[in-house]
Amino acid sequence: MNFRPTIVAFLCNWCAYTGADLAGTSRMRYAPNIRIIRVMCSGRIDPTFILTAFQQGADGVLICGCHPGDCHYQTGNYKCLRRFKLISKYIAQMGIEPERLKLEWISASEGKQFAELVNEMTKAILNVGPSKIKSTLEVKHLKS
Amino acid sequence: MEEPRIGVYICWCGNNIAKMVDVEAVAAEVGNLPNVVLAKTYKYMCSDPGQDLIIKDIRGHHLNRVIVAACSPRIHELTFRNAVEKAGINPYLFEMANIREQDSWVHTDRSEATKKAIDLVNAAIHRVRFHEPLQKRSVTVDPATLVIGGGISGMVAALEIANAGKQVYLVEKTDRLGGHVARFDLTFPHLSSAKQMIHPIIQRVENHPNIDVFKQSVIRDVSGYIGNFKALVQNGQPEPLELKFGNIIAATGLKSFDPSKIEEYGYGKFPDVVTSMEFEEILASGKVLTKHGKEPRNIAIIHCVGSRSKVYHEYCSRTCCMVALKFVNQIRAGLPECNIFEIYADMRAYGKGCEEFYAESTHRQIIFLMFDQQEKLPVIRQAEKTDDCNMLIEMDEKLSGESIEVPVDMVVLMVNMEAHDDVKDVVHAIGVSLCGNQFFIEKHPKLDPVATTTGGVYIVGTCQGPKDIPDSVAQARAAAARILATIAQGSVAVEVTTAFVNEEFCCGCQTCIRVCPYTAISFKEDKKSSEVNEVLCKGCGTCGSACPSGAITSKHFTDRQILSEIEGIMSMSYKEI
Amino acid sequence: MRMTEATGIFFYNPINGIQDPIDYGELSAYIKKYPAVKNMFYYDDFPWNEENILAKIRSCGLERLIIAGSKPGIVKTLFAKVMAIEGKDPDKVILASFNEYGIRRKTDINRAKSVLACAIEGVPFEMAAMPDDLPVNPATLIIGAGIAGIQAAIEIANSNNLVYLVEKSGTIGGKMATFDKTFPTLDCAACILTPKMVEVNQHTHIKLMTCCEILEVAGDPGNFNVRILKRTRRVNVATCIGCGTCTEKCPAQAPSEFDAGTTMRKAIYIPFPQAVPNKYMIDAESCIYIKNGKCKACVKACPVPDCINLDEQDQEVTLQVGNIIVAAGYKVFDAKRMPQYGYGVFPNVLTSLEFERLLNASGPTGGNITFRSQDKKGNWIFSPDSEKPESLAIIHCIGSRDKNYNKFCSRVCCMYSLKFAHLILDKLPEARVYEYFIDMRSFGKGYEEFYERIKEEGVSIIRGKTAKVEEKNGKLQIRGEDILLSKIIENSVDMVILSVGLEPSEDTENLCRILKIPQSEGGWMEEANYNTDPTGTIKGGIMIAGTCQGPKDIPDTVAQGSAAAARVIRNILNGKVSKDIDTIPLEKIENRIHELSSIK
Amino acid sequence: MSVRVQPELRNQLIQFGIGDWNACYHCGTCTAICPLSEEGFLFPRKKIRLMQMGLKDQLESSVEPWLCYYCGDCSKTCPRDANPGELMMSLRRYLTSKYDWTGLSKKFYTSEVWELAFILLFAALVVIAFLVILPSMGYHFTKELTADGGVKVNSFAPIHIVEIFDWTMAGVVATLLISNILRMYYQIIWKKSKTKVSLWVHIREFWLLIFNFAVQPKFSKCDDKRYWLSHWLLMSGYTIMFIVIVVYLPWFQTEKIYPVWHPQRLLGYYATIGLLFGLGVAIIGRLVRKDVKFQFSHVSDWLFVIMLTLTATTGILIHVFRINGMPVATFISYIAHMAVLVPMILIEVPFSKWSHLAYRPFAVYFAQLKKYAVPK
Repeated sequence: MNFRPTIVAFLCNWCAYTGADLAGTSRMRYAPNIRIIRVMCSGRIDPTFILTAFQQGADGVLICGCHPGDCHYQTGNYKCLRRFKLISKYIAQMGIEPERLKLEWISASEGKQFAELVNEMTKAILNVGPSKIKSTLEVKHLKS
Repeated sequence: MEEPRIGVYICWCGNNIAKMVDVEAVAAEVGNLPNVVLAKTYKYMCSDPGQDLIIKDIRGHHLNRVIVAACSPRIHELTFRNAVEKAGINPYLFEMANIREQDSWVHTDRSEATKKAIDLVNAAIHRVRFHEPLQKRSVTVDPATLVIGGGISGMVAALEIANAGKQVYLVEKTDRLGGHVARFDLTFPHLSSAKQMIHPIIQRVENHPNIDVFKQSVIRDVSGYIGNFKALVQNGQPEPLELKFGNIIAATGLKSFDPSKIEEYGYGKFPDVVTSMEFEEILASGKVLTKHGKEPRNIAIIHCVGSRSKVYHEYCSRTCCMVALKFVNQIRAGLPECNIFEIYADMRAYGKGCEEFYAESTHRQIIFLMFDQQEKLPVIRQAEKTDDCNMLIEMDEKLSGESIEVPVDMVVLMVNMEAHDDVKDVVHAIGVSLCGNQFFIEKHPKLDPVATTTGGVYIVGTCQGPKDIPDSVAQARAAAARILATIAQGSVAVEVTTAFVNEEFCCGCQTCIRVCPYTAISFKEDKKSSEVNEVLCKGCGTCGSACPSGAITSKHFTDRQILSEIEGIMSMSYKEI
Repeated sequence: MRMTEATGIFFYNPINGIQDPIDYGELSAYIKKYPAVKNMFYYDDFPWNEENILAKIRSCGLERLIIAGSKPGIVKTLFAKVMAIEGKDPDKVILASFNEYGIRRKTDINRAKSVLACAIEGVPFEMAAMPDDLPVNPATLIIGAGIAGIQAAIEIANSNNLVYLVEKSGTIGGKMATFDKTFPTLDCAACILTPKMVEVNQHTHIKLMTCCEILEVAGDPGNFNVRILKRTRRVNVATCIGCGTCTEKCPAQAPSEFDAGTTMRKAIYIPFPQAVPNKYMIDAESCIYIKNGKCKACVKACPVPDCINLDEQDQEVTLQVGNIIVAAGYKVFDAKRMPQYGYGVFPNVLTSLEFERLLNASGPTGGNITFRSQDKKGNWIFSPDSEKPESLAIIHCIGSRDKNYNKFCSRVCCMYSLKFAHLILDKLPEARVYEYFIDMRSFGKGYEEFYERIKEEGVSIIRGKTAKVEEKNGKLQIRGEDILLSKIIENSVDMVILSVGLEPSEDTENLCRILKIPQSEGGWMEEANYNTDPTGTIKGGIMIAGTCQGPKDIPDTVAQGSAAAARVIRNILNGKVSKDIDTIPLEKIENRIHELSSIK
Repeated sequence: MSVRVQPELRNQLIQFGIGDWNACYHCGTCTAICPLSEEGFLFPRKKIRLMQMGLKDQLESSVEPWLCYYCGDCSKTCPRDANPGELMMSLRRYLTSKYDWTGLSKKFYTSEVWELAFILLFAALVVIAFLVILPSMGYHFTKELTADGGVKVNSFAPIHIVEIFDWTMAGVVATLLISNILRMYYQIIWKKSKTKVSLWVHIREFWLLIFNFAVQPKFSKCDDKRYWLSHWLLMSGYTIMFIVIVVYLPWFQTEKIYPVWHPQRLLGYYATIGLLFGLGVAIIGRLVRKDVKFQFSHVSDWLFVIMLTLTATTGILIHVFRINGMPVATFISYIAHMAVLVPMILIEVPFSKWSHLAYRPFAVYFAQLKKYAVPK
């Protein structure tokens, strides 16, 4: 069977989600592998969310927030960035390839950039192949 | 908690969704999921009959959760929340799946798009199970209004509100009111006097008992929320003044583009190349003379300077064509023998009376020359002594297809309108967003051209995008209408999805207090736990993701809800349809 | 302190263009009483050039110059120049613009006098001419329920005040409801309009009155008595459940107004599925029972007893309101007036409104672009089964920017034409699309960017308007000059879309008569002041909004709808409304001028 | 090399016609509606543009004005007050003045005084010739009639002298016209041109000249065919008259009275009827001013139709008086005829409106040459 990756994306409501909507209203085309979850601010994205997504079998996780300085809640995106740096190290230790987790800034007017980002990431994930986390976890679960 | 009874509605949106997503298949697929009582499709869910369908089903099938898979929640979440509320369900027990902007409109493979729609609806189903009823809250509205910017739109808005007997604070950055309009000599297309128009308005604003004008002032530290803002006005005094107000109108306007960036035009190099704003002043002074003090025998007006260009600004500045036509009428009156060249790309005489003005102006012996503003700009160079003119413009004339040389003594550059350099400061102060062109983004370009995504903050005039005086004035009044209606009502609904603390889990580490950008969280010594001030909290949720013990989370964006959403997305991923 | 500086008054071009000119003799006699006025000069008396004006300034020792007349701004620069030459302040050239203050006819002489008096004394007219106030009835009448009327109604109703929203047709929504997508964001018109329509229907402060026409408006600002003709729907709006059984059984057909005549509807019908109110109505023109006294198929089919009453008669209703907002909208230019483009002769020459329906997913073809075809009864309709065109041409400026038809620019055609081009390529990716334009007027926010995008999509955008459409070998032959390439372009296409301009709606003239508001050039309703009061009128308590004031796009219409509402809400909050500007006695303005000039 | 715009040119051009072509906003309707405008020869818009910008060289090397027959469709459909049809007319006047090397043409077009003065001068010379010079040479007017009862025309207008004068006049006019056509050729084909035309093409396409002169097929392409018909009748009538007078004068100016069906009389009748019909259409049109074509009448237009009408009517009168044996009336009308005809031929043909009879067919020919032009 062809590999159809699933990418879970967390988008902040004010910039990135609006940007993704703009990609839609402008009829940009991008790969259908992305599933978007709306949060009010990228600062809301709890590391647990990312880990849960991988645990549930996501092949990639994308986080998008407002550009630095543009956060609707002033500094949420900076906090997100800090957490991202930390969790990147953590998932590396878990054996998850670094390509699978990505953080990008998308403003409300960057529909095109969003579409390109999704296409790039999908391509990158297709290259690394399916995530093994879920099956590993399942095997472990069976063993225990 | 009662057992969830979920109704799922999938919208065709005419063909917008149905063309790319097999809506019936989605309905069939999710119809059998646990807790889903029914799954239906309809051509336009947002229409009256569509909403009636939901209301009828809620009553008939005792639904207690509703999902609509349609367009972006940014468009219609409120519509459907109101609909379910009418049927007696708490509006927060509703969830929307965005299968249009983020699915049908961006994908080309129907089966993939349909699968994605199923995943998204499934995620919503998972999420909505954990939704909790939230109570709407309203706050009283302070009847005072803050207007930022003392140009014509700011002043008109201020007057409209003040004349209704309500207090207005008008904050102007410079030392005078009137903005750009006060610098104009005449207005188009009726050539009435701009000064005679703006001066009575300035006088009224300055003398109005309900308007406090702060000149040479900036606003800072805006805090609060719709109905109850406060801010400091800084005007050189050591002690800034604190103001309280219920609504904000931003009328900060735009500034002129600096044409010295465009090498071809030699602005700054040739003294007789002037911008449109400078030319306004030249005309008003009555002395249309070159820098050598001579009457120019040839004047050229170049349109689209910095506008409609891939290099400078892509947008059209909307007013320059008509201002240029105004100029040629003025030049013709003052210099009957002068050759006037108007170098344009498209003549945008779209306003009321403007095309007629254009037609009239063509009888004033103007030589219209067309250039391609994207291909090759005209080049201004110094003339030789033998040329009998000051400068020469070389250009490719599009209507004749000839490469020509235009003798000129004075050149007027119709400069683009662009954002102020300090636009970001205003953006941060009042919490609005900027589009790619650095204009403030309205809540919706058609439905709500003056409101913003931040409640109680309105944008009028050119800061929302270039526009002429009548359009700016109409916007100013439109914002005033909205504000007067809120003031008349006396109260307004506020953010419901704030953070809350589960005191049992709170370990008192105070991490949340450190990360909150609104100082909405405080530490209660007696309980040794954090507490959220719900009026200050804007619901960003940063505290929730920082909390090590999971004690604090955002209403409607709880960990449980988002984790279920992830599960929902993943649980169907490998199914084939 | 009264103005004492020696002032000269120059009457500019007093006769030109005015059919019923102001009596300048009377004006001159009037202003003699102002001591500052040293002399008066008339345009016809001597050519106005530098030397002459200079001579007048010197001989009369003038310090201030007032140019009075219908459009005096046009000569202002000359006067400023002369003042500058003389070393005097060019700011002392004052305009007394008659058309700016709505002075056009002989009867406006008093206003002309006061405008002049203000100019002489250096007092702004707006501050001197303050009409008295009258108490205001908080109820508001809004005429026309298109997007402008809807927006105004919601704004006012949200301030907890009663609004009567009166609509001539059977549903609210106006022209916008018939559109498919809106430029430049391409979001669907229905998606953004229908929620507002629903809101209107559900709002407790809005009384919706469809099928109604204004007969008479009497009374004063703040307390108007409005007589309204309520045309019968012959279907009881309160009991109709909108099931549609009647339509199924109805044997009579007529072209659908909502679909711009491109489909047939029954005699008992609902304008469109999302209509508000979502209730049926009967068209007396096509109903067989009303014509012949026999049929009643609908009555027999209707499951609700007494819901349909075919013998119901029109009624007259009277309303008391304090303010009125007119949002009467527009109609499109009748393309048959330009026979050279073959509209009405060749079935596949369409107007933009027809094409809008053709594109619409809820339109006659479900959004498929197909040829017009004849149904069994020989009516030309759009049906989804017809074949699809392979090449289409869009011709701009039909009926606009043309001295033979309408001189004005219709402001929206360029953009909707670009939108058409995009949507055609979206639906028929292989199609060839040509656009013939004169000037591309993509002026609004995001419009220029949209234009650039369409250019990249492969549409042939040709500068140069075509002159005629002819049929040759079953194809539509269009000939035009590609101005930028200096070439004659002859294209044969399958379908031609005429981007027809906007015109004042049929009712505009009548409404202006009833409400006593003047019409501007082109027949649009005239605003109180072009710049500072685009939504007011010279009549107190009467506002205008949207396209009845002049062509405009949706964002500008919505802004105007709200702006008109602002004045109404303000009046209600103040509890008072201004009288008409004409009601101020001249003496009162004079006194006020005196008062204001003494303050200085 | 870029060309300098010359706004002053407008002031020159405006003297040749009525119109404010600056009103044109370049929609292209006029070119699109014109059935004669074709690839490579785009008008009227393109010419309006050259006029607006004052591109003198480009204007003077234009052949297009001669390809326009002024049906008026462009002016009718023009959305502004630009009146493209009248512009083409004015350009023809302008070009005529430019082809003319004597400078008289410009004088006649731009000054009514000059034109009238010359007409009166020539008319006076004619009258003097008949009243003073010819009698002094022994040719006296006689009241005697011929055997048929006709007037003895040759007594006061001796055929051999008139014929010599005819030939001289034709020679002068032809020299002027041919030199002007050469100048026209130089402007259109040669001057500043980057292309050249082979001699063979010149020869091969020459038939077009004759064909166009005789049939005026271009004019017939205009949507309104009535004007082609009336113009063709006028043109053919006039041409017949011209040929007959110049080449066969002895046969035409005779003292014999032929029977009605005789070719001499039939030809004469055809020519006069054709002339009068065409003139009638033009005069009524210019008076009523309903058709765009006739809305703006330049002085030169009026002078031309009036003089041609007078020539035709006096010609008829001569004929009527002569065959009915009315010597005095014949004498007077003969002098009147010549007094109109001579200035008309001498002024209108080389210098004014009538020159189009040569320029138009040549323009078609030159346009055809341009199509086969190859880069130098």
